[in-house]
Amino acid sequence: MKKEGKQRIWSEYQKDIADDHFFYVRSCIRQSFFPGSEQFFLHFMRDVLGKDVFENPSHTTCTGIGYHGDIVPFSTIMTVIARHFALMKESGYKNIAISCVTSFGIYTEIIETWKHFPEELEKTREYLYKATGREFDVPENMAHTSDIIYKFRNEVAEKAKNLLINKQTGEPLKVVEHIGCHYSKMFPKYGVGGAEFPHVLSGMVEAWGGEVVDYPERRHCCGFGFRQYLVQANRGYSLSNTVKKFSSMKPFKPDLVLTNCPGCNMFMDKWQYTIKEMEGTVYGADGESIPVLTYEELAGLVMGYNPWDLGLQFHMVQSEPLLRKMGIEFSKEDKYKTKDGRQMPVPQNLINA
Amino acid sequence: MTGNVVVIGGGTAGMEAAGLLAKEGLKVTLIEKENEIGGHIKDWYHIFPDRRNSMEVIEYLRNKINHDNITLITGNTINGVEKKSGSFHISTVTGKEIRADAVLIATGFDLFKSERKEEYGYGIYDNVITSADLESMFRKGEVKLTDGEKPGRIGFIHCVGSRDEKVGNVYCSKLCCVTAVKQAMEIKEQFDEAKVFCFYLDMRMGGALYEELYRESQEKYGINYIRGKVSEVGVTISNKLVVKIEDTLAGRPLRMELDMLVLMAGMEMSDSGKLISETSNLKTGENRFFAPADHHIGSNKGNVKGIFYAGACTAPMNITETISHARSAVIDIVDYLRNGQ
Amino acid sequence: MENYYDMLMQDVRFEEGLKACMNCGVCTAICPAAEFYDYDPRKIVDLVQSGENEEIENLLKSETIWYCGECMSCKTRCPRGNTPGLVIMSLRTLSQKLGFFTESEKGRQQFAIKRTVGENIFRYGYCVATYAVRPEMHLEQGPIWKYILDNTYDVYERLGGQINELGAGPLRKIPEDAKEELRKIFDVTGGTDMFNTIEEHSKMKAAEMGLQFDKEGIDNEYFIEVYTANNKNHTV
Amino acid sequence: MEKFGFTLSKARVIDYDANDRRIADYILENEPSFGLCIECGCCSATCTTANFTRFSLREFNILMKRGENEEVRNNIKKCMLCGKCALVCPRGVNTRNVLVLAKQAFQKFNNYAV
Repeated sequence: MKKEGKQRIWSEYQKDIADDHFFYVRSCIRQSFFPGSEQFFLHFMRDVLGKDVFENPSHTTCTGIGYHGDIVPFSTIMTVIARHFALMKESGYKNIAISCVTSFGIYTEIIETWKHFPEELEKTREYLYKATGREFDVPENMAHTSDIIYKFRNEVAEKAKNLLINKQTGEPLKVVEHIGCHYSKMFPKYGVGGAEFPHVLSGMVEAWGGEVVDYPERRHCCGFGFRQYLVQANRGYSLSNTVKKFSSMKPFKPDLVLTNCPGCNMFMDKWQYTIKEMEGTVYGADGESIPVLTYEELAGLVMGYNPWDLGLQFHMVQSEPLLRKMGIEFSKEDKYKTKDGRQMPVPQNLINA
Repeated sequence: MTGNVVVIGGGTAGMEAAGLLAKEGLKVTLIEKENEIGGHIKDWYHIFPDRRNSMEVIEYLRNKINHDNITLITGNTINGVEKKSGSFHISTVTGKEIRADAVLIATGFDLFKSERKEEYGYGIYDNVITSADLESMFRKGEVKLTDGEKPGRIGFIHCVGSRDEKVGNVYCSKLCCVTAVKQAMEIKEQFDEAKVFCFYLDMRMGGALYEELYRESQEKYGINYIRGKVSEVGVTISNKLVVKIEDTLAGRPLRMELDMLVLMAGMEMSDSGKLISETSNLKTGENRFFAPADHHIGSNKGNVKGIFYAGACTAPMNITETISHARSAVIDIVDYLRNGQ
Repeated sequence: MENYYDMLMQDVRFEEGLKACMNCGVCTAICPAAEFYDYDPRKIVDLVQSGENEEIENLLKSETIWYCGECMSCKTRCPRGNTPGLVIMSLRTLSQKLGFFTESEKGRQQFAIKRTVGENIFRYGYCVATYAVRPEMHLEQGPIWKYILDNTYDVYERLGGQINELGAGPLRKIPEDAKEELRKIFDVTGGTDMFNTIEEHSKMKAAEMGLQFDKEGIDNEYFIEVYTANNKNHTV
Repeated sequence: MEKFGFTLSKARVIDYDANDRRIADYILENEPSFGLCIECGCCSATCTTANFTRFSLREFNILMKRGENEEVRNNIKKCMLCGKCALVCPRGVNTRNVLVLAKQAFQKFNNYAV
């Protein structure tokens, strides 16, 4: 494999990412399943880099899961997004930072639609005004929150306490990066590095000392499939696609899976449990499962934050094997303590525990 | 007959036309951007459909331009062509100025740069090569994998950079199908044990003896044909290439591991042609090649009187067609110089 | 008889998604649904572009259009700039508008999505919210999920959650006026109509199937049926 | 196991490397015209079975070449060996004999009468 070939492609998909003053919109799944990730992002941006990131409490879902579950019409989601743009305008922001890949895909799809079908933009303006009396501007800069971490990946590296290196062997950790279909497959030009060899996560991995694994099903969907997971009867689709990915990456013995999209993270974590229960199969080396981390969690670990403040203990696949490889010291006692130090019950039957 | 003609491009079309123009008594300046004349054909090993050595054609062309009326300039590129009171001033990048009564553009084509089909991993994965790379391997007599091993299973992907809006080329390059068939047979000759697959969209076997070659490839060489466009290529831990395709005639997706993958790169308007079209106000078509005045009865003429076209600078063409097109250009040029037509 | 192709053409996504297909199969080759369902996006696009009204009607009533997972991987590759995924989305929208979706087992599931994700949008301001993901409906989430729901406050407090309270933060309570704006947007843009259409046709189907149907919630026979039924004829 | 209310699905993809192509190889060896097919579908168009059931000889032959033997086993009986397909083939493939040989090959390699 020739790395220069990939670098050439990356250089063709340079994305303009704003430097400061972001209007932040949350993700349904990221805030419900990994709130520690969103909070780390805000902490890193505000307290470490001193940037301005504004969250308007009145913003809502983008209705993306409903849209891709086909119960929310296109006009409706366009108007919901337009409302977010209106909130931005009202608070004086021009750069939007989106915490979810599904949302990010929808924002890009809508903005592209407005470019090609200007009558849709006009219709949306009318709808929003009629429904809320609000008016909006299209943002000047749109980034997924991983784009922003990518932009500041070297700042993370400068503050690194733990690199993505196996402390015992000195070898770089092998990282599977999973981008999430809606990040750049629809509009490659809006993704860092394009659709075929996205650089958004691999750039972080390299900056933090790890090595990216390129396995045959690297681009395959995590299996979410919206309605294919939302309805129990369809979950065979979802699980089968995840298994296909994991079987393909298994020979490469990855040390961790790094995800871009909150949904993918949840599935790649939880389905390892499900398939282990159903078939007894595990996909990591030494009979273990592969920890699945968000980019915020990984950045936090690299910078030396307490893994339990990041929320790693609330994944199904526990991250201790990874922490040991990275040589991170962690407290067993602190793992299930409340914020003010009370002992919580200890969950049973987690994986890699 | 007297007059000066500048022929831009020393490939098949330019050489054939220059020879005939010289024979007519015209003074010809033949300009080639590379140091060596011959164009693409000199990089090719065998040409279809009869698989003769391309050197024989080059030899024929060399003899053709061996004429006192021809001045050959190599290693020089044209900036533009300017028409001033009925004659043409051609400037080169080295500052040379040539005057001509008529100009023949024979700038040919560039091969599609296969790395632009990112999903096929050319320039990234070992053993993903182009049809041109394979020809030069044939010529060197060294067809092998990067680790020096013999390929056991080889795939050919048709339509790389052709019939593909994603890379901006909606047209068919016409010659890649037959080239794939020819190369598949040649590779099978070298590796008797090998399994060879062509992944095609349509087998466009429109030239003389092409269909016969296709049949021969099945009958005598056991080449396998699978209809579908390869969607992406990946690589396994043992460095095998994985292709993902729909076997459309079976209506099922298909996965297969290969040792070597050959991308049948299409033809595009050449960069040098593009430059001349921009600096000299010559019209190009939607396919970005030079636009002929009329596709049926004026395929050697363009939008500027006195500037003519020959060969693959107007559309993908094979050698036979290129030579015929060069000859018809000569007839038009002679007619123009004689009658001002 | 209505002309379905013309109706599809009114959906801007259809116009964008289908130009002219050459049946190359580049979409099917990497389609996660084609991998596990009896499904081929190439064939669907080919059928729709034929414009055969009866065939399109059959499709609108079929299981087939519900197999796609909307990953949109097909868009990246199509050499003709089509997006089979968008064609599917417009077919699904039309199938629901016409009430055809209840003709198929997979289509009937729209009711389950409306009653879960759809209701969450108005109740919580989000499609998915911690409290709405019931462990007994999501056994695959494993023991950690039940644990998180049993200890919601402590878990989210440690991670900086703003659980069920007003003000910025994860899992915050969305202000009533914001939710009211969402409702109005749904009213104005056809979202409410879509929800009502799904409800009406599902109610009729429930009666036809002899299953108990409640005006709201998920603890009724029809919901359980559409959420869990799998006749196993969807794969090969 | 239905513990979670759903099961893993079988992949529909043709896994070329996992398939057993001895049947196809046997046919090709004994009826070389099998390799000349250009997938034009004339055989399917004239096929009596195809006119009454969901059976495509063209598709069937491709699946046989790919080693999708289960598919072949499940459908081979649909052919009545009338031989009309061989009459219309523009490449002169003896399609009837292909089917006869397929039946032999099944017996030979899989010890299974079809």
